[in-house]
Amino acid sequence: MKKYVKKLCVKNVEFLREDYILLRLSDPHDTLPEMLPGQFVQIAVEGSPATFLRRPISINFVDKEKNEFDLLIHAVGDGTRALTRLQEGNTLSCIYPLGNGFRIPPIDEGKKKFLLVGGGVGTAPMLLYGQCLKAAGHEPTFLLGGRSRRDILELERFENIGRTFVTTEDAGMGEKGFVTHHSIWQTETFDSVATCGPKPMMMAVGRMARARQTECFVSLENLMACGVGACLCCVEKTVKGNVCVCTEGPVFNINDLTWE
Amino acid sequence: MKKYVKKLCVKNVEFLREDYILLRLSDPHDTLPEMLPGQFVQIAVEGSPATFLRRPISINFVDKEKNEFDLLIHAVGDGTRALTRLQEGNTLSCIYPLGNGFRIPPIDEGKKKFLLVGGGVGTAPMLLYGQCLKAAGHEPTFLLGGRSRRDILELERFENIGRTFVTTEDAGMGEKGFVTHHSIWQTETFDSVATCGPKPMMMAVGRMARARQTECFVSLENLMACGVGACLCCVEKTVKGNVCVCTEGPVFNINDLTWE
Amino acid sequence: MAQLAINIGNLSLRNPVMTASGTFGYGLEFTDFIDLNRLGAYIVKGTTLLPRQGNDYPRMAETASGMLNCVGLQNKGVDYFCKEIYPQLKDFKSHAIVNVSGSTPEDYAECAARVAELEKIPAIELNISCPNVHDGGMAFGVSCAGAASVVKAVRAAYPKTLIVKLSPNVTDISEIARAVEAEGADSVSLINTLMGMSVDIERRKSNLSIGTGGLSGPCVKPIALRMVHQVAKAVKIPVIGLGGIMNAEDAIEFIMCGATAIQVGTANFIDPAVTMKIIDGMNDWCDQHGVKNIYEIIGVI
Amino acid sequence: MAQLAINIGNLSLRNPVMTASGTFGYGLEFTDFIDLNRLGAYIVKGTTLLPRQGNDYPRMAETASGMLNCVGLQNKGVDYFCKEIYPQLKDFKSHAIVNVSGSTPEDYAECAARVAELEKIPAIELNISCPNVHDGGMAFGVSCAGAASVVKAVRAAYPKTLIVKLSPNVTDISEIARAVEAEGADSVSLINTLMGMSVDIERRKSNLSIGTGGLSGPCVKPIALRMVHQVAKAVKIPVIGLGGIMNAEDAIEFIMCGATAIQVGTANFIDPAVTMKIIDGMNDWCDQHGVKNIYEIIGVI
Ligand SMILES: Cc1cc2nc3c(=O)[nH]c(=O)nc-3n(C[C@H](O)[C@H](O)[C@H](O)COP(=O)(O)OP(=O)(O)OC[C@H]3O[C@@H](n4cnc5c(N)ncnc54)[C@H](O)[C@@H]3O)c2cc1C
Ligand SMILES: Cc1cc2nc3c(=O)[nH]c(=O)nc-3n(C[C@H](O)[C@H](O)[C@H](O)COP(=O)(O)OP(=O)(O)OC[C@H]3O[C@@H](n4cnc5c(N)ncnc54)[C@H](O)[C@@H]3O)c2cc1C
Ligand SMILES: Cc1cc2nc3c(=O)[nH]c(=O)nc-3n(C[C@H](O)[C@H](O)[C@H](O)COP(=O)(O)O)c2cc1C
Ligand SMILES: Cc1cc2nc3c(=O)[nH]c(=O)nc-3n(C[C@H](O)[C@H](O)[C@H](O)COP(=O)(O)O)c2cc1C
Ligand code: FES
Ligand code: FES
Repeated sequence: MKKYVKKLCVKNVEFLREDYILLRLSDPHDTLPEMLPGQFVQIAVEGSPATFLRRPISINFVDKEKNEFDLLIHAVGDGTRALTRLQEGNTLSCIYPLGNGFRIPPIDEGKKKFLLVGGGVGTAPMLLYGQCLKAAGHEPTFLLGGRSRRDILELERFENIGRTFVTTEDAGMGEKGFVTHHSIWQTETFDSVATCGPKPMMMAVGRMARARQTECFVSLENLMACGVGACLCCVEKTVKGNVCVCTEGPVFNINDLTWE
Repeated sequence: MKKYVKKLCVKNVEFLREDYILLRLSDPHDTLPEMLPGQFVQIAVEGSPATFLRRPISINFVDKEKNEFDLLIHAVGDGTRALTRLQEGNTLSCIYPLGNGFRIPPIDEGKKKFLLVGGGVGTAPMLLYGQCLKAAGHEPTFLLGGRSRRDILELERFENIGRTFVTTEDAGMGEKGFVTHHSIWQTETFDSVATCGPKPMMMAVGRMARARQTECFVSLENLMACGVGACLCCVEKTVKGNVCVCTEGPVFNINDLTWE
Repeated sequence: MAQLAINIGNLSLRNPVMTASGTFGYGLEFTDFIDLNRLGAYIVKGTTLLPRQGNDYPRMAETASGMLNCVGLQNKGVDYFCKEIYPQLKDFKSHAIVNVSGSTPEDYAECAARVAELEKIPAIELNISCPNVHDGGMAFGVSCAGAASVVKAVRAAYPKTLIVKLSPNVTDISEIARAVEAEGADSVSLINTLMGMSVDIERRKSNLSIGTGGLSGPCVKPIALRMVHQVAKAVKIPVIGLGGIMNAEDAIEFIMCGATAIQVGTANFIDPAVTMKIIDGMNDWCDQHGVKNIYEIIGVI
Repeated sequence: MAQLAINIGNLSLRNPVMTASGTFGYGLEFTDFIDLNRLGAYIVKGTTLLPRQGNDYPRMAETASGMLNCVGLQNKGVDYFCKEIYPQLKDFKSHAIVNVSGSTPEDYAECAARVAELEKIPAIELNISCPNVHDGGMAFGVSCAGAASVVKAVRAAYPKTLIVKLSPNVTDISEIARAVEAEGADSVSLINTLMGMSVDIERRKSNLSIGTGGLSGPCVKPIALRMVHQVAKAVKIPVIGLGGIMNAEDAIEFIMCGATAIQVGTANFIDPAVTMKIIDGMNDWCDQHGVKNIYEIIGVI
């Protein structure tokens, strides 16, 4: 897929929480390229002296009709904090779409049931994945985990796409515990599991899937410099040796990783 | 004089031209310290990755009643440009007041006539100097130079304090030519001359004053790192050897300098 | 249009702008963003005789105005390059230059010999300055004898243009430059990365898997400029300058300090189209300043 | 309240925070902003036997996340220091340490001997690493023999705590550290500035009067951390770390890399009260991380 480096236009900055924004971007001149779930954008952060490199952010939602797309950004450091200070009308230099997406099987192979498991800001690519699976005729089910109710973001958008289950560690919403404790694992089976979030969570989800002999794809968030396969900084150890997450991922079949 | 490092509050940002702002600052908590004409502020510039050190800016005008003061800033590079993006209510870390001021002789030594010559942003300290001279009972006269009419800034404020003459190279305002070409040099005599602006202008003014056997003070703008006499970067060669402009200046008697 | 063409050894470049090894992949990664044909030359990633897995993740840490990396020469080996990559590169109009690394002088020479057979690769850059591998790499580049031994071996095996990339992690870089010049290098390029470190105080560990890494980006530009200036005064062969170049003005600083050509490294990560802007910007700058031929300003300082 | 007190030779410091020579004047310049008594120690500006005018203006250039300076040891000589400055310093509770420079080993020794007579100056820092003077300075600091010769001469003349400040402009800094340790240095401090350059392309000249200058600030921190880590592993005497420290976290990085104490340099220009924030911040960090005594984290990496 062709990659672009473009100045995109900030259409909206919505604070979902004091440290989470939904950033809506648009290309004022061209039709947005096709973007696959799991793909990401490398953003140049301005006005943050501590931020030298671009910041990778997953594509969260695409609105083809309006020619807009969303990024869900968690302000965890200087770079992402600077992004929360963006305002409508600002421009933002973006390299995109980067990486490989989650696989969307052709519907003529049969309608499939997907469990999409997200934790924290790792829910971001799951929304678009669900959106695309549904559009292709499949059945996405979401399982979102957080410490408490306030960690569950964009709930309505998930519910608009598919059944959505929640776990919180303090039982403030949905079932109590981690995503892997949710009863859905016992009551239903899925054709495919996908997950993105903190590594321990992804590993636990991977084990659950493996125990059920279900395929499992994870989206990794390794530190990146270039995002385009040039620097070899973002590598993950796989059964085929060190491979670049930015070009051969960020989505991997968990069986290809060397996570024991 | 005691120096402070303080977060001051931006009260107003007025664009005098697309690349000149008048920045009004105030201390929200304390009474402003006494500030002498010629003294300056070291400003920490935020949000400009190219700007590492503070930027020295002369004190332009003081309004004791309102507990506010002004800086006249010419946006010439990344640091000063970032300052033009400040907005009312922002805070700005300032070290001030720094340096020695222009001398204001006690009025009981007799009322004196001063010619204050400013070029470009070098007019900034002249306004406060005139303000203080007038308050002390002396008679300041201003001579402002620029390439064209649009280089003459804050004219009304100068006129409120004393007689104000202008030269422009294109004759768009006042007399045509450089400040040293103005007829006032032929028609009047002064007890003291002070000048701030581009070095060639200050040197020319110094020669005019010397030819008239009038004392002449200049305010230098050497590159500074610390502003407080610690780094020894801002030195000027004087008859006493290298001295720090930030502590022993920025105001110097031109006779003490080694300008040929 | 100023005349920007320059020569490095027998090599004629349409302009002085090259890309730095390890920051530009095989060039192919950038064809969506730029026209490779417009580059003076592009230097592909560090290549060794045998494949290497490189160091473990994490390999990167951001620093003030720069970054550290400890990639450690991950590559699939020279044969893979010759078979799989070269055919994709050979029809571009810009010169592809291979950055050659090794563990022993023989290693280097053997790798260089294989690259010599590739008709459309007119030059190699010998990396005797990689701080991220234990064997070879910087070990050779920090002494005159070490540097000379590698260059001597390679010179015997490699008849085309030989560029030697110098390490800044030395007391006197001009001494090393003279040593490699004496062994027949056609050009020197500098600087490779400065060895640095970055600490995660929460985890009480280095941010890099092998502890240290190589520093690059604008933070090193003052050091790179100084070294280019020193070396340009010390040798007669052309000097290629790099280290922190982000724009055309930076490039011209290096040229004025004595660089005949420049390389753009880390800046490619910030803006994958930066090389085109630098070429255009250098041309504009020359036009605006009455510089008709870039040679007028090489080494004016 | 964590225990932050540390020892350097016979010297006990209430905390590991010192100020770096040449960036803090005589300390007196900062009394409007901070309480000098709270510092671990403060190192006053480079002092030589005879007065020096330093280099011509311009002496400074801003760089990416740092600055270059070529002040060149401007000072009024050691006798002026003893007569005019010392009386103003001697009643502060923090240790004042004099940074001593010279052109010959004898020079250094004579200057040190005069400072030795000042009762309230418990230590000197020997600057064998100034990149901005032609005679002496860095010339000594870049070879083991040169460094040893100065330390040997001074050690004979100076009985109190002797800190030797090392140059980063070398191939192997740990080798130099071992050489000065062998001659009886009580501690080493590192890094001094890295030699760099900055160009004004409009004027086609260096931005610095003598062409080159010393690079300092956050841009050099990765290099400084790496060198502190190397040296701390190579010597038994305590290491004082500096280079780009802007806040308490930076200071703790150096401590974890093996520094027993740290110095704050260029940061004083950005925030003249920064040292107080660093002391408070280190204390808070230790408290929050269950570190009861700073020695628990010295060199944990
Ligand atoms: C492919 C990919 C997709 C991503 N998608 C999103 C997204 O949709 N929304 C979002 O908010 N974030 C996402 N991230 C993470 C995001 O890139 C980082 O949070 C961001 O770079 C941090 O920058 P900063 O300057 O704010 O923080 P920094 O100051 O750089 O770092 C703050 C803290 O976060 C840690 N950190 C920084 N980057 C990463 C990382 N990549 N992985 C783990 N820890 C890190 C640092 O070690 C540090 O402790 C994604 C990362 C990748 C690689
Ligand atoms: C005591 C003193 C008082 C000053 N008063 C004022 C004032 O009242 N208003 C005002 O607008 N400016 C004043 N200046 C100048 C102001 O400090 C500089 O314009 C500013 O630092 C430039 O910063 P920058 O980041 O915008 O530009 P940079 O990107 O740092 O520089 C842009 C260009 O300006 C040149 N430059 C930068 N600083 C200076 C300097 N000090 N002298 C000469 N050339 C310089 C640079 O060489 C470069 O060519 C004063 C300077 C001093 C020392
Ligand atoms: C991620 C990365 C990988 C690198 N790999 C190599 C390499 O394989 N061979 C080499 O000679 N230099 C390598 N370098 C060094 C660069 O080519 C260049 O010398 C250095 O980064 C300084 O230039 P810059 O500041 O413009 O990046 C690498 C640099 C980076 C940042
Ligand atoms: C303006 C300036 C002057 C300096 N003068 C001296 C000096 O006289 N003696 C010395 O040993 N180091 C001198 N240094 C070096 C500093 O003490 C310190 O080693 C260096 O700046 C690195 O630390 P930093 O990055 O915290 O500034 C000077 C540094 C600067 C910036
Ligand atoms: S981030 Fe550069 S190769 Fe992946
Ligand atoms: S600016 Fe530091 S001494 Fe004047």
